[in-house]
Amino acid sequence: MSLLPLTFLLPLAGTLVLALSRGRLGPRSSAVVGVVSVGLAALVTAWIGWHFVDSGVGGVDMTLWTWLSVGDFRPTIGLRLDGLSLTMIGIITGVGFLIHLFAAWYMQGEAGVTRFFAFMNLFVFSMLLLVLGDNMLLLFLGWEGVGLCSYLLIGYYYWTEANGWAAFKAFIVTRLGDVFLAIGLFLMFRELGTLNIAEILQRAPEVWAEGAWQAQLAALLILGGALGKSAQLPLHTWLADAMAGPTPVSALIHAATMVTAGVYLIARLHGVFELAPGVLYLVGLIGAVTLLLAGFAALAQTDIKRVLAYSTMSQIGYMFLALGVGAYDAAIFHLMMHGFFKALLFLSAGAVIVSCHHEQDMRRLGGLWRRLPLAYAGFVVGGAALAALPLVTAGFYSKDEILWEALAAGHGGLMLAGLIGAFLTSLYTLRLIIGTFHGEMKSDNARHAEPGRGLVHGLPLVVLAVLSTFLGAWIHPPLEAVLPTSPGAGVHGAGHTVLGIVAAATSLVGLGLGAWLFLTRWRWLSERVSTGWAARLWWLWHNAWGFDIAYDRLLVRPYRGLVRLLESDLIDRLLLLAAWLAWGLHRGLSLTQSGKMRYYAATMAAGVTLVLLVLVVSG
Amino acid sequence: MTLLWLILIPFIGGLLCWQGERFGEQAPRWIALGTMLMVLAITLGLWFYGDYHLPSLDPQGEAVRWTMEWQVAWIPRFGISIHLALDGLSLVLIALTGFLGILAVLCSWHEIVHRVGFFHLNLLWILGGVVGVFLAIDLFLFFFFWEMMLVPMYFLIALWGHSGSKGRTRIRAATKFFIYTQASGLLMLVSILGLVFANLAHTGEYSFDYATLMQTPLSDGLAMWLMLGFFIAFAVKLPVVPLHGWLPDAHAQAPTAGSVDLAGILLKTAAYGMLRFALPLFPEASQAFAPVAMGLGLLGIYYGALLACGQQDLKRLIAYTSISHMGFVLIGIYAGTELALQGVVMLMVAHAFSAAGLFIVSGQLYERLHTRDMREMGGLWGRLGSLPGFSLFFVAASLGMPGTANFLGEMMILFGAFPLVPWVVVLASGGLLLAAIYSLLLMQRVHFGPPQGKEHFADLDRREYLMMLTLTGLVLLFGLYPQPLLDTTGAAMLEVQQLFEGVAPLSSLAKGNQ
Amino acid sequence: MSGVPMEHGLVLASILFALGIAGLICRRNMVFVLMSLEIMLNAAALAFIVGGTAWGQPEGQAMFLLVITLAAAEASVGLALLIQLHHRYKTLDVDAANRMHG
Amino acid sequence: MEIAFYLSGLVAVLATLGVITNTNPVHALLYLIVSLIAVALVFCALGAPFAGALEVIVYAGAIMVLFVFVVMMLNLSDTVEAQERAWLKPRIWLGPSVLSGVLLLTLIAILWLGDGGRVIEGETLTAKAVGSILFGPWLLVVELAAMLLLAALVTASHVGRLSSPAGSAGRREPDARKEAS
Repeated sequence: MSLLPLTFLLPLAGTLVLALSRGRLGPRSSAVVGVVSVGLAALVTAWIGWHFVDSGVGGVDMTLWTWLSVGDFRPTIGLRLDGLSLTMIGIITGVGFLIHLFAAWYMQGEAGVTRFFAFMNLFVFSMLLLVLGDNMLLLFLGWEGVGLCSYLLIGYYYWTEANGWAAFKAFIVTRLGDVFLAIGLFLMFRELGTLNIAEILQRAPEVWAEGAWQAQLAALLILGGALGKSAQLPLHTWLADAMAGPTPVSALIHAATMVTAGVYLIARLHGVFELAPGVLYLVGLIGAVTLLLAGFAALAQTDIKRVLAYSTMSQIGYMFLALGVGAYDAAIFHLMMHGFFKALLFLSAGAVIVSCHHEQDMRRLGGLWRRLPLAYAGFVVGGAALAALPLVTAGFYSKDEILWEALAAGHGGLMLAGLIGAFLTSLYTLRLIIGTFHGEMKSDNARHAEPGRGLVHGLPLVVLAVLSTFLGAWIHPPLEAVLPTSPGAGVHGAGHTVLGIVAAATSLVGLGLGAWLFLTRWRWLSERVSTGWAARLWWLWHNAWGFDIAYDRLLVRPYRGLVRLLESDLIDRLLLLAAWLAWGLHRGLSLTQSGKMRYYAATMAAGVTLVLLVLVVSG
Repeated sequence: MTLLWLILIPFIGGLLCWQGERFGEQAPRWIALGTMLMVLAITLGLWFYGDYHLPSLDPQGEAVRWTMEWQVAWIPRFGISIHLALDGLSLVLIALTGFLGILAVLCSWHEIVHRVGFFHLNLLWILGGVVGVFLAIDLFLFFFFWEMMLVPMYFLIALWGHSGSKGRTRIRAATKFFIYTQASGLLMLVSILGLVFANLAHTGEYSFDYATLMQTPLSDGLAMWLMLGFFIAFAVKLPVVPLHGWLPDAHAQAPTAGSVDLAGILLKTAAYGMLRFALPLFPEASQAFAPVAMGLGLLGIYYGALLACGQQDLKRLIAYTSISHMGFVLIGIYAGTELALQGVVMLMVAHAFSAAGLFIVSGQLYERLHTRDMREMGGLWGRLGSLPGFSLFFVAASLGMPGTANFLGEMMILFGAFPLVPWVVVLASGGLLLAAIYSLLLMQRVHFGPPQGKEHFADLDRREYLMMLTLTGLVLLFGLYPQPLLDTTGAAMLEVQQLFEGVAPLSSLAKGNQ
Repeated sequence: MSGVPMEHGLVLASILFALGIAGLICRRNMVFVLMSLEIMLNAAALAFIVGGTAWGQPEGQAMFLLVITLAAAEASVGLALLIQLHHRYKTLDVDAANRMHG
Repeated sequence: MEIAFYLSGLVAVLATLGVITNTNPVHALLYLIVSLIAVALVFCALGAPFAGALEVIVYAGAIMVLFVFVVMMLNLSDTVEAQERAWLKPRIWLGPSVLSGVLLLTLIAILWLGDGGRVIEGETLTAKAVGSILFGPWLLVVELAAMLLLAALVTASHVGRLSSPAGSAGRREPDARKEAS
């Protein structure tokens, strides 16, 4: 266990080596440093996981040093390893390593490979701290750290201004959530007197009654943080723009790990949410609404990465839904499966994008399945998992569990939303695959696609593809000791079977309908959506229900107006009035110093007269 | 005696620099560097050997407040003496002065080419004055040093500054700076005299001594007026929003070394003054004034942040961020809990590093691009070697990225103030978001976007790289292991807190020690 | 009749003084300005004499001596200035030498 | 004697009026001499013949001759007279007249309000009496007067030099002013 700090120190070391190299490392050696550091971290994690599961203890605490100590305020730099954090670090280092490996292929020939891997390693470091931290402040450190890395990596292609703004937007929107989280921390520290997570979970029920307003407020504020990070309504707008970054970044940060941090946070602080049932239900509701809205939005995208981005939002919506019904382990399980298959999808998309000379618009791809068989296979396997193809894919098991838990917890409405979402998922998945790989090749970039070669390119795709099938679903995260048992656990009635069949049917119907529509009616569809009310609906979906436009009108523009209004420092201007007054007096008085002797004499005479007059009148 | 030397060394060094110019251009630089190294070394020695933990008790049962003290009569008929004293707070700030002094000398190594000797004379005299401010506990002496800093700063801006855009000449900026601070200093003088006369009326003796004046009984109204005199003087220097007008101009027009000193140290003298004088001398009045002060702090946070977003001049942007950060400091000071006060110290140190870092970055950008206008920048990420990395780091520090000392400072202030004034803290937290906006706007405008040229600029040379690396290291060090710093200032802050809460300080300290 | 009331003498002095001051103010020609000054000094001297004789004291005349000295000095310096003015600016306008911009 | 006072007083006032209203410098000077002599008569009438004599000798004699010399030296022509006439418009002299009128009224009012009643008998204060106090208690005044005269002598001789080194610079001044205006 004492090797635990190595998991995050190795990526940190990688970052430092890359950052301090000052350009002396070539692209190849940079990639080697970046990949190897995360690879070693993955090995260490595997070793730790083996021992942890083997030892059977519930959790290990490890305090490195006291961060600071003032009065009662003593957060530590301390780690906690338990089933939940082990699952998370497994995903982070494991999937992270595969993505790093793939990135070594993807980033060939790009400018600034050193920078890329430095940020990626820094991200892995921060993410590991986020999940390993035993107190909220350390968690917050990782939380902000991943946000910063996300910012930097989205803006990796800095020379396009829009990418910079996309990164900016991502950081600011998540930061808004973080502010709520920070206020939540203040509240919890005031009420509970500690920031240690274990102590919070222990003291919260002692201090707060169920439904106490402090508990509700704390949960709500934490939820605010989680919404921002996990791109849920209403703080979801940044994720689609975040696709401006290199594709491995989207795979690692905006699909597999960082965006699921919100899910992790809520699962971690489940004790607080248990005390605030209203907020917990709100979590589920937000998840359900997000998964539906994002599902519709995904239907109308043309950029393959944007489709995947909305699908990520939608899938995280499932996780929130699971959290909301109290099925924390189902949420984490889906988080893991989603990590596998979404990473696979993104990496396959990356393979397509690089092969097609950075073309990522579906309208200019098509017919690639022959040229890019590996990417096609990745898409098919990942897509099947995403659409929850029954029995053979990992996604089926995790999604099925979520739906069953929702039903078991008595939230039929949420379950229904999940079912509709599953249908939508099947539709947009097929649209994505068919639009990209079938039909005719619609541009030169597609016609001259060059398939990727080599182990570095192939291995991550293959491994992730394997993990996305039912083989992945065999991995059983050791969450029992950490998370409360979910409502549907242990109940295997007929209802479960029926629901499973219904879910499978939904998915199959969706796939069938999709196959029919997109294989045979593609042209009809695209004509249909370019006129009339369908066009308007399409526009709405394409712009993800207009949230961006609304925020721009309601928040960004007034802010800019305010800034422009104050630009010249109005308050300072006000104080300058004193200076102007002095200046005016100066002008006035200097007029009297005219150098004209007669005026001086006249003024003197007048003054004397005045004095004498006063004497006369008063005397 | 050591304390006296701490003050004298910069002054003497300054004179040597001035005369040393005869021996070539490099001589003043090396002399100045040596001088500041000496100050820093002495301070670190004091830190290492001194005991700053808790005021120890002497046999009479009276608390010894200071770790070191030195006193000699100056003008005995008015009870004025040269009374210097050192405790944890002043020690930390003097160490900071020494360190930033070294940075200031280093970062003007190539920037200043004419009248090098006189430049370093001014620079060192500012630093000497600042050290004096941090050490003096005779109010007259404090005022003396307080005014003393201004004159060399005026020359620094007026003679070596950059003339900005339309109507923003360096002379104007220098004059504005001087008038603002001078006028507010006079208010403080009036307050000091008022306090002295109140004490005279009570005891029949003139005294400018800190400990004596603290015992002066004051009526509520008088205490409020005197406190306001002190507060306004410090508020101008901090700066608090309606009185901040000098800062953007002075920062933007000053040479890099001047900006580093201004942001790094001179602003801290104000916070120090509040902690050392305004609060302990008038605890009740300060307590009553706290809501207003916190309101001003909030105003500062938002106003500074909003204005920072609207600037085109890189250094003006950074200057406005300072205003925003100092809003947090003000809230922390007037929240008055131990955690918040320690957070204030932390944020002061952190802001000194991060603002200095940002100003040095902008100075280095200016050396390469010869402009500070962000409209002429953009896309610099790939053209400047490792400079963008460092600017990224300091931008992150300035937006309060966890792991940097700034984060701890802000968080400690907010955590400390939340139990007392939750709404203020909630509103102040909004400042965290705005901090992100202006910080990233800086990144966006300077380093992102399409490059405006192909050629690569010179990478950082060894001197610059070392400076930046040291600053980075310190920000991270205090962000991850701030305990030595907090232990040093702990006793001083505890005392302020107890005074502020209206508890008789000596008895409670005695109790705390048993 | 037995003598002049002192006030009458002083009124005469006042009238002369007022005339002098009026001339001083309204004339621009430096010759006239100087003459007006002489008138004013003379008026003041007259007041001294009136006072002295009214009280039967010779001090008035002693002061008159001082005043007349002053007048002589003033006239000599003033005329020298006048010559310089005329020499440099070819005019006797006292405002010609004004370099203030008020 | 009273008649002498009032008559010569009237003459003095009228002559002075002539001085300040005249446009010809030479005529004005002559008026001024008349005024001074009238004042000298007043002195005599009041019983200060020594002062009257001094007035005639020093003032009307020496100082006025100085003026006459200067005016003649400058050779002020008719253009000066025309210019004077142009400068003497009602707009210009009205204000000063009102001002000095008010001043005069005020002075008279003060005189009226004071405790009057003292009458000048016309008893002669001889030069001997004046001389004895001048070289008695008022010796300092004499010394001061002497020094003043010396200083005036030096100043006048210095200022009056025409070949001043700044002469050339001075000549450019009017042009510069013109350009500036």
